[in-house]
Amino acid sequence: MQKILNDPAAFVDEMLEGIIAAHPGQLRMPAARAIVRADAPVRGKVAIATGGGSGHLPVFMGYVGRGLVDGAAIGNVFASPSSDQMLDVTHAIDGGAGVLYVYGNYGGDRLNFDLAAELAADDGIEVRTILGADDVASAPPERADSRRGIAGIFFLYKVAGAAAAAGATLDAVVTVTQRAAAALRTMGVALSPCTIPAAGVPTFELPAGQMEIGMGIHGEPGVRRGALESADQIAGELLTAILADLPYRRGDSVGVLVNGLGATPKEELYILYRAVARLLDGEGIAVHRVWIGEYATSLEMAGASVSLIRLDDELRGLLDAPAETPFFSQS
Amino acid sequence: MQKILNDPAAFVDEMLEGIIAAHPGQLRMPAARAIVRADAPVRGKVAIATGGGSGHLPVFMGYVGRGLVDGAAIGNVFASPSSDQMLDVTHAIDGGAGVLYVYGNYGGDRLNFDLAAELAADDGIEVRTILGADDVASAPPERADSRRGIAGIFFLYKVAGAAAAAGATLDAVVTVTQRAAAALRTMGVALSPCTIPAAGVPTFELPAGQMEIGMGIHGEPGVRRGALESADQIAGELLTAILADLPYRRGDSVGVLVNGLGATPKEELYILYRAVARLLDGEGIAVHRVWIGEYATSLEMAGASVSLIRLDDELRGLLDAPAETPFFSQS
Amino acid sequence: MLVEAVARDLATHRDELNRLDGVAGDGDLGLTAATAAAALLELAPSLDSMPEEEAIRRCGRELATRAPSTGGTLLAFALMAAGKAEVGSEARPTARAAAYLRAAADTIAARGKAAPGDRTMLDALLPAVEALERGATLREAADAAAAGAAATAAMEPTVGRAAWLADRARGHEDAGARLIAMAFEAAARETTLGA
Amino acid sequence: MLVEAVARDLATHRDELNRLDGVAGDGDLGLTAATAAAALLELAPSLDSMPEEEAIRRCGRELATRAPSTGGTLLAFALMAAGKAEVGSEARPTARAAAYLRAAADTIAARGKAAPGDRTMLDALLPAVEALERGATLREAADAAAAGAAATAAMEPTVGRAAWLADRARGHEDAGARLIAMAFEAAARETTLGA
Ligand SMILES: Nc1ncnc2c1ncn2[C@@H]1O[C@H](COP(=O)(O)OP(=O)(O)O)[C@@H](O)[C@H]1O
Ligand SMILES: Nc1ncnc2c1ncn2[C@@H]1O[C@H](COP(=O)(O)OP(=O)(O)O)[C@@H](O)[C@H]1O
Ligand SMILES: [Mg+2]
Ligand SMILES: [Mg+2]
Ligand SMILES: [Mg+2]
Ligand SMILES: [Mg+2]
Repeated sequence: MQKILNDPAAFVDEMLEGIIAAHPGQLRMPAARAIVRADAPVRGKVAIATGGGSGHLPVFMGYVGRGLVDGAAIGNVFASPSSDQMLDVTHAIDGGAGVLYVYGNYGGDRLNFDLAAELAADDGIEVRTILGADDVASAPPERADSRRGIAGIFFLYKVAGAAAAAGATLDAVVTVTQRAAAALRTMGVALSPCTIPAAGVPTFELPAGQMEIGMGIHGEPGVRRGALESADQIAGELLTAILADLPYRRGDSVGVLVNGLGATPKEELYILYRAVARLLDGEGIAVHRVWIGEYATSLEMAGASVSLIRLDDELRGLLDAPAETPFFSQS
Repeated sequence: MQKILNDPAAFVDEMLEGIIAAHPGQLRMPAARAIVRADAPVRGKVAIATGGGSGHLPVFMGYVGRGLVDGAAIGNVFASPSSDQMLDVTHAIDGGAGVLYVYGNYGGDRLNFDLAAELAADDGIEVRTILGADDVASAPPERADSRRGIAGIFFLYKVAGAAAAAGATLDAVVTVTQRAAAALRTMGVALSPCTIPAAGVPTFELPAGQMEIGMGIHGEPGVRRGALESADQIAGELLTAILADLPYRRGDSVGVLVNGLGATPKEELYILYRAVARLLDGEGIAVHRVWIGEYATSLEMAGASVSLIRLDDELRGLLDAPAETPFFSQS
Repeated sequence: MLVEAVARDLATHRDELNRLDGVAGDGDLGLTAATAAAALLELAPSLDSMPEEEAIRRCGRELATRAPSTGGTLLAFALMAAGKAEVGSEARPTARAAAYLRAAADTIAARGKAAPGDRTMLDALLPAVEALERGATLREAADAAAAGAAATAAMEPTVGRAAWLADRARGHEDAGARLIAMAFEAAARETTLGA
Repeated sequence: MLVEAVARDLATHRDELNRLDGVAGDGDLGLTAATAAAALLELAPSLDSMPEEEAIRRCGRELATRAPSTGGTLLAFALMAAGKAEVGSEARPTARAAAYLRAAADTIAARGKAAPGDRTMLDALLPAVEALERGATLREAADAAAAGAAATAAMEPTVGRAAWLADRARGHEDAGARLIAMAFEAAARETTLGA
């Protein structure tokens, strides 16, 4: 296990200590494993909470900041945080205008966020929930609500965060973020496994020369395993599945996210984007803006995902709005 | 070779096509493998040029933008660009106030940039040069001018770019950037090799369970190879060498860069930073600001480096100035 | 003490549970089990002084805080419900266990929206509960749980992470079911030894 | 034709040169050699019609543009200088070669700030030049280059990337020196065969 760490059991807490030490002006930890904006709660603003297992930076606490989310509950590597932590975050960020939970569609997170929402309601805080469920590889359209949430959640944070920052009501934030979620699709490819520090061995095997199309960001099974293909072929396979699913059509305007899973160099992400751009151009789909880099990782897994979100004027404005966190900045 | 690419021989050109396709409003390519700000030349502003081999994104063209550098000449993976390319960049960015070359201290780059500077002078453009030579592991202090340039060059770009953006003269930009270079030290550790796409096999072997302290960002030999140690021990070894070299002293104010080499997750970088912060605190050295992430990579190499720059009021102001490129944004 | 025996045993199966969970899930159930075990071992001394029901609920709350993965949270809900089950105070130990575990199984089914045959913990837990309800010994219940876990190797997963690529799971037991079988086995062994 | 023969041969040693360069440098000299070879092969047909000196300079300019690594750039400078060397037009081929290559070696030494014994290309090139200056055949010069390259395995590197961790290099020939030896070997073989 070629990792820079001390005690694997302290991985999450030491990482959080490092983050708080590095960015004291921007982030604080009001309770164990609960990370919020230093200036939270922002009075009168709808607050956005997220959270989930560790190992995906900048997901989750990397999106805590201006124009994005207000707080995140942080679990062990690939494991849900507890409902207590989520409740701690909820109380720390509640500015009196309601709280929106935006997180990925995984069993443990749902059980715990749902319980936290009930407990928060008991405390008089109105909580609404929107799930990231963008991975087209994880279930067919007829079971779309069981899909995994992967890198596309970045767009949900961006839309919800910009709407909330602009002063929208909880209902309005929910409505526009739901529209974003409905217009969003992602699919990825893995080229190597990753190792949970406390486990010490890779979660699964993926022999050299092979790839797995559609693998989840915790190593969950994809749709097919086969010989590693060219960037152009990979882009073709991912986009074919994504485009057909919504479907995206000639004349659509989209935002594109090419996300690296951890070990894949940015050089390769741009080679992949080159192929994506050509294919979209061929389909008559206009690219409004692109984000390329590591937006949702899986420790040191090699691989990438492509996300598309279909845009209207309101969504374009929200995606273009400024945002600033210690991990992401856009002006 | 678990890489997302097409023809390895087209790696660099396809990556550049992807970058230009992704960021047409911010970057353009006026000649082959010459990347400049879309709005270059900026009339009356001192222009900053850089360049070197590919495989280090965001080094080099990731720093082309507002408040940083104006253009970059891009070579094959780990190989210098040609003097022609450097001259093309120089002509494309020259705004009439002179050009500063800032690049890493490597033989091929020096030979070619020096020739380009001579040719530019023939064309009436005043060119000055500052080398990044921050790697304390690469030579003892008495041969400091033969040291390799590694991740610390980010600070040189930031300082030179901010000074130039603020309207400083070529002499003034050179003076302050030289002061930054003199106050800057870096040292790194590698936990895995990387593979040049066209070579197809790793440049060197580094067995699991081993690390190499002081390795260069192209796999050049470090100062010692041994059993992989804890994050705290690694931080101790890197900082001991860095602090003693300048030396940094109690009461100093520093900027800190914890840089990932490619495959090392951000989680680990923050665990490393936690140790760095404690050690600096123990030494009575104040951290003004930190940058943590991938600032100078070595393809998919695992590992990290730590850079310190000693600051005065002017340098603090320049490091804090806003900057924006498709790869780096700070407001 | 039963909690300690089960916790100590589960911790030894960390890597096996990780491996099974890695076949179709995210390879961390062993870590969750080890974390839960450590939490319960810390808690155990304080349980002695509590009434049985309260001790069970307390274990559930501990899992909810310390091991909040899917499996851990479902077990937490299950124990919290078990500790509220209607149990005749006169009842024999296995009858009490049957009542607690019926409540636990119903809660997992409800919260997890899972049915028998869905390739989950339930497929090991339900056979054991039914055996206890029929008056079986803990030893026999443990065997029923093991058989139930073994049967999951042939089941199509339809819930949880494993549902996403059904094929890869086939031939391997569900990790959560295995964990339940291990817990029963450890409990049966402890009860026999202690008897 | 000599350029083509040498270029074709060098391309076959890509992996060996990468490996040698990887011992203490960045493992890309084979790639540089292969790129340079491809560039020279493209260029070769146009060289036939040029005077010898001009063809040599043209090869140098091609390397400067297409293979601008440390090794490639030094060779580019070397060839550009060689093509300007004072060579009696009456001189025999090996005497002309001696004059060209002396200019080349001097340029590498000057531009690279390298001296004999520094573990560089120079340590293969100089022995060959000296042999030619003593009237040796190209075959003998190639043997001198090979011996010079072999000797680099015992040298302390002091310039270039290899200087950074001297120990790792010991026992391995310098990659650039090996490349020079290979080029002489290919040239000698071609000249013999062609003779
Ligand atoms: N909806 C569900 N209902 C019942 N049991 C479930 C459900 N989802 C998962 N499980 C059980 O939980 C086990 C996985 O637990 P765990 O590794 O903690 O989950 P995760 O890592 O997905 O949070 C599975 O093997 C299965 O037995
Ligand atoms: N300063 C120098 N003077 C002469 N030869 C040098 C010098 N530096 C490097 N070399 C030669 O160049 C070879 C490496 O070439 P190359 O791989 O192209 O360099 P790099 O990858 O560092 O740009 C070395 O093996 C050595 O023979
Ligand atoms: Mg998990
Ligand atoms: Mg090189
Ligand atoms: Mg799991
Ligand atoms: Mg080299």
